[in-house]
Amino acid sequence: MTAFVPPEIDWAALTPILIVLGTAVLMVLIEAFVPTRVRRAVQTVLAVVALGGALVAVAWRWGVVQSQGGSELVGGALLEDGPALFTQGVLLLLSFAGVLIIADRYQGEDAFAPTGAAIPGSTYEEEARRAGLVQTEVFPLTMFAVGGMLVFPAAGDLLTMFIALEVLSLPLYLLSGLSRRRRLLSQEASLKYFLLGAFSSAFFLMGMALLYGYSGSIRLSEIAKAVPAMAGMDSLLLAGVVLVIVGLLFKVGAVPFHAWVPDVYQGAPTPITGFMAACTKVAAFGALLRFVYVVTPGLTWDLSAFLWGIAILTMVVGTVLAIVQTDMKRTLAYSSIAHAGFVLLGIIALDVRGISSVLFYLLAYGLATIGAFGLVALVRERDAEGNITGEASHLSQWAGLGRRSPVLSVCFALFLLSFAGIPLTAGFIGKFAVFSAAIAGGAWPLVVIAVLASAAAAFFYVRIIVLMFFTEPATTADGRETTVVAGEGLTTVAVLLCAVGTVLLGVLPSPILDLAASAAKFML
Amino acid sequence: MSLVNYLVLSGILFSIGAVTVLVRRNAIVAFMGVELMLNAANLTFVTFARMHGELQGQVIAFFVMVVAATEVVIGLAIIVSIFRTRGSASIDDVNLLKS
Amino acid sequence: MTNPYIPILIMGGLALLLGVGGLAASAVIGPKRYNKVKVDAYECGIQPTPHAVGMGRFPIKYYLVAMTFIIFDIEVVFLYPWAVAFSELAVFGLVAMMGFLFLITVPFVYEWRRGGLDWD
Amino acid sequence: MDTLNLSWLLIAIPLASAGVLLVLGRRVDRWGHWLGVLASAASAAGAIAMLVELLGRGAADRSVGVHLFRWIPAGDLNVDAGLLVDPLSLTFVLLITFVGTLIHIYAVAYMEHDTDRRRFFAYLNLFVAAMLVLVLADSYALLFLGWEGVGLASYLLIGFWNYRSDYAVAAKKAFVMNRVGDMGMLVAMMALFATFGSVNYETVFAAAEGTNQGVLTLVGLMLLVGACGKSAQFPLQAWLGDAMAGPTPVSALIHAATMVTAGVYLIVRSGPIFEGAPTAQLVVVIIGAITLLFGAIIGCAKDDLKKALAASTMSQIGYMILAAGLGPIGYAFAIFHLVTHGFFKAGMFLGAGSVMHGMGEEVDMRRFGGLRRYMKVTYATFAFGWLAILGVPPFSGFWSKDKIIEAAFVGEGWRPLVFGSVALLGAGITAFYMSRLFFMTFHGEKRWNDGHSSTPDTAIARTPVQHPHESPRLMTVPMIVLAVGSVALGGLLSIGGVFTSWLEPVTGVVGDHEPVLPVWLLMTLTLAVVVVGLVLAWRQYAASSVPVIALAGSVLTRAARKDLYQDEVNDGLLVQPGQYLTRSLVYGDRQVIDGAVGGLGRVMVRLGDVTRRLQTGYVRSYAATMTIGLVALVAVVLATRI
Repeated sequence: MTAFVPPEIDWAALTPILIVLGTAVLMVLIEAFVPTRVRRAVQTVLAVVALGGALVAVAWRWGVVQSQGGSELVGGALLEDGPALFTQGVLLLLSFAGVLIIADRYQGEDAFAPTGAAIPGSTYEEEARRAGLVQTEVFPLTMFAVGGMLVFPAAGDLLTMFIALEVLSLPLYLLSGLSRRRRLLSQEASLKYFLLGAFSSAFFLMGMALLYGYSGSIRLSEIAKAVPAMAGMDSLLLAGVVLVIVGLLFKVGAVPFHAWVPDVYQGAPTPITGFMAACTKVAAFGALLRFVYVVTPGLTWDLSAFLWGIAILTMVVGTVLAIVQTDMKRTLAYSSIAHAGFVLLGIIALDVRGISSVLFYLLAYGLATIGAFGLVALVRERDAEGNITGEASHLSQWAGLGRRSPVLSVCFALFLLSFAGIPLTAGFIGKFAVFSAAIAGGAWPLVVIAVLASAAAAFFYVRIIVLMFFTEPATTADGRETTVVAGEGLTTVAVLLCAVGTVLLGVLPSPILDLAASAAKFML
Repeated sequence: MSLVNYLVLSGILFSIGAVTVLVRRNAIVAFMGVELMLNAANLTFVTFARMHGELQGQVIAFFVMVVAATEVVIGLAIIVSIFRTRGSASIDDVNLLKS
Repeated sequence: MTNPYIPILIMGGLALLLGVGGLAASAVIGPKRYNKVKVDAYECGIQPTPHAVGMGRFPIKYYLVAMTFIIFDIEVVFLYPWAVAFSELAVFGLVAMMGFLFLITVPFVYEWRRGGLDWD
Repeated sequence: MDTLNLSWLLIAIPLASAGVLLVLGRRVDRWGHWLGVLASAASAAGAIAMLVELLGRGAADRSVGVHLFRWIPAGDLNVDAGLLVDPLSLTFVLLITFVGTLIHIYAVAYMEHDTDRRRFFAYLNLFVAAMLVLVLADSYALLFLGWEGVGLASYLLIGFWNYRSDYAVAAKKAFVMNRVGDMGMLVAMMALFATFGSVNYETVFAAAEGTNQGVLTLVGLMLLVGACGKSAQFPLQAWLGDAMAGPTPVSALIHAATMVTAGVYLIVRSGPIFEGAPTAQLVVVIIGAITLLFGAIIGCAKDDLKKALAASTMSQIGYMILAAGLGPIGYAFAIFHLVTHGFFKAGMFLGAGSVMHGMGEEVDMRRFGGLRRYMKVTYATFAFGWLAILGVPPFSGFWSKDKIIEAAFVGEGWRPLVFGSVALLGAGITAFYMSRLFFMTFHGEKRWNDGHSSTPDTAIARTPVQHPHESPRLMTVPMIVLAVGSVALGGLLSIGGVFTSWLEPVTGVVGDHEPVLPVWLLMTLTLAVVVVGLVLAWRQYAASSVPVIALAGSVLTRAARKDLYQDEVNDGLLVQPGQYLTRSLVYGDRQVIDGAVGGLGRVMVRLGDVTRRLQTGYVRSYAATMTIGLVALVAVVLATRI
């Protein structure tokens, strides 16, 4: 036995993660000790400050890494390099907007059930609602999820990656089940997400075990070193790699591991859906990017058919199914699957440009996603008595919205155009960058399919725009109609942030593209 | 005894777990299937640790156990709340969400 | 020296015989007169809580206690190897374990403040 | 050089003005419209300065790229935002800014009573800026930006009075049809990018020669789809007539003089691509020929003054597309006709606006008649435009249209005979319907209620009393200027082939081609069919009385009145079968998608419906999908090892 040597811990480099996770722990204590009345205000302020602070810390570390190069932290469990910091920055920015939307309330009601444990429709629940109980646990849960997401793309070994995966997933399973309205759907989403998530993390773990068996290490760089050896155990290696990738593909919602996406996105509280759709995807793609670029370059030939098939399936199935949806959240869910397919193009490219294009695409996609779901949360039903009830998520309820709430509709149209990849929006630049990276990587047949898919996808985005601006509002028999609520202004701030970002990245993408390009180097 | 036998065993356990998820209707049983899969992975880790003559695999097994336990906590919370709502823990009853 | 596993095998055989034998004997010779109390769930001598379905209320307390137990059970997974290698790990190990224990305590405090530990 | 480097100002000025007008809102209602006029005029002045600069150079130096900034850097594949100033783009810039400024001035008076006049000018300025981006772009990417921009401005302006639902429907139709065109543009761009690694004109055209003909044909056809959408060419023509719902200055600027001609610009600009793809070129000519007849036939039956003019626009653009499809021999004439058409058609639209202004927004020509005595200036300017579009020498149209007809007769085999005859026939029909329009409006007896109930015709007496009057100076002056252009521009630019040689750096030098029939004969034939059309119209609509209520008419008349059933065909071929298919499987959400062109979408819907059955809602089936997927993947990957 060798003597134990304590690992060097570079606390400075850990600041962003420590700020977020520390705040999360602090928030649990606040839940325990701070009186109910002020809890929500305290938690909101704390969340916003912590995420902002972490963002500043990431910017600071970015400067350090640019001048001194990346480094291993905590004995190699975490890595600090360009892609990790860029992804973390994107994550913090997006979760900043996400938290604002999560915190927003309308007429004193936020999007979450006052008592998650109460039976839906029971008198107990009704009493809790009248008493004005608030589920402020949402904030620490979100912060824990963000903490997991920050670690995920920076993980230097598979164990850290696995733990981060669980730390980000477990709070999300719970958050999905906390919707204030349509409790049954929400609980169902939670159960589905949980069971399938646990199922896929078992795959991930098994893959990790096989890779450990193959290389004798769970460190990504060690595994990469062992790849060329192939000492008669190549099936161990290949099966392990496939299993790990499948576990990650589940999180990004790639076909055929996508089935949970529409159900969970529809059932979860809309602010959480936005947060989850944007941030989980960013984090998981960050990790996937690292795994594929660090471990598998020696396996390109073996994996290309596999990844190509997944990418094609994902783009086609996502696009085709999005077209037939009649629910806004489901439509956006399928569109997010299709986008996962587009991002996969950049990953398949296996090229420096692939990394930077994926990073940029994730930012563009995340901004539009958070913004779009934030707006979906504001469009509500109003019954005959004038009470505001749940979200008006059926597509037909969005008809004619352009005339009644032009600003909201224009913002929503902007996000849709960004999804569709129309020039002058961030989405266009993102698609452009990813496609050209894929072409440079020799994957031009994929690009042809991607172009066709995005052409077909534009159909349903445009359909929604047509619906909002050029269709007469439908009237229902029972006097229900669609209305837009204002909230407390937090959503407005978040959506404006996203909208400005989307336009800015579309018009002047160069600074961010340069930034992403300078990030595009993985530490081995 | 060859270490390969342990690997075969863990493979069998893993498959049993996966099949349990696929065929059992009760959410708790399905979840037990997942736990079985995690433990199969644990067995693999420990076997490989033995094979490579080091301890890392065993340490990983500890971590996995902790993760499995937290999964149990969260999973049971979700399953219990659904059970209380519907009076059933069958995962075939939860299909309101579909296309 | 014969195979050391043979005594264990014999031991196991005996255990099996006793267990199966007892069950078989009671099934064969025992009287079978059931009443409501006999077929009721056994809950450590206290009044069994009504069944969830139909009654509307579910004894969530058992669930909470079980969860708390699992958390502390898991704590030991790390405490035990740490204790074994305590001297070797020295200060680093101590600080790390204290941090871990602190983090475990935080949700415990939360549960306590929120009334998760009150039985009634 | 300095002048050209500032060419971005041409775009920036109207854009800034639009921004100011939109941001400052009601506060600038008092003078906002003048700011709009000023911005447009400033661009026009800049364009003239650039013209002077270019004329001072040798023909070879007249194509100048102006690099602005690096738009999309992606490794070594870059897209730069740059402008290309050459004779072709400058011609467009001059047309857009000059005609645009005149129409701005006209609109000051025309929109005087509209409370949203400021917003209207903001949109007009936005349009001018976007159109300038379109023509000045040096790459397809930037062109596409302008392409979308003019589309946006166009919807905003068509739907300007969007409180009326049929106007909103018109905007929607234009929107959907243009999306089909945009898809064509996007596919073309992606194909170009995939082939050449660039969408810059210079790079693409340099590499186009010697590229696989299949690729070029695909690109050409897709560009044509884009051009059809924007320029209302067959089969995407249906939106133009409805777009007349917008304010008349919009119809004059966007739907007559500039935006709808973007398709012609695109094809001429992409000349090197089309020259490498004869099949695509042939399709272009066929589309042009079909549209020119299509529009002309519709024009004969429309009683709505603006819709008749719209049909005529469609038909005239058909001429330009046809010429552009003929290759280098046609390019210059296509552009030439585009310029002269821009003048006389804009002039006539303004005239139509003036008539509507004086007649209480009436558009039915059967309720006009004898207006020449009441609106003398409008009558005179409209008459010049009419003579120009007929192609009567020496008016502008004669110089440009006659050349296109000649060019259509050049070639071998069946083509010159077919296309030439179509062009010739089109000229005759044009003469008929334009004369019909002219006589019905300005000649014959008056068919409107002048307030003296002596008129025995009760149908007329029931209509509102009209007091036709000449329009204010602000409206007539632009009309007069455009009329002067209609008279003289064609002739001036033809002296010694000034215009064709000006365009030569872009279109290439073309040797003499002899038409299959002698030129003198063609000219005589053209004049003859024009005279026949004119005389027919005179007999029917000026010399005899025109019924106030339209007669049932022949089969052809009825078909033409219904736009040759274009909506019904679209509906029957594309929308209905798709809806039937879907409705028989799922419930049809016609509420959601009743766009006129839902065909592609419907196919996708059908496909999606099959696949979505997999989304059962059962956790176990999801898990099964995952497991099967996983097993298949592991099998595939391991199989590659064997």
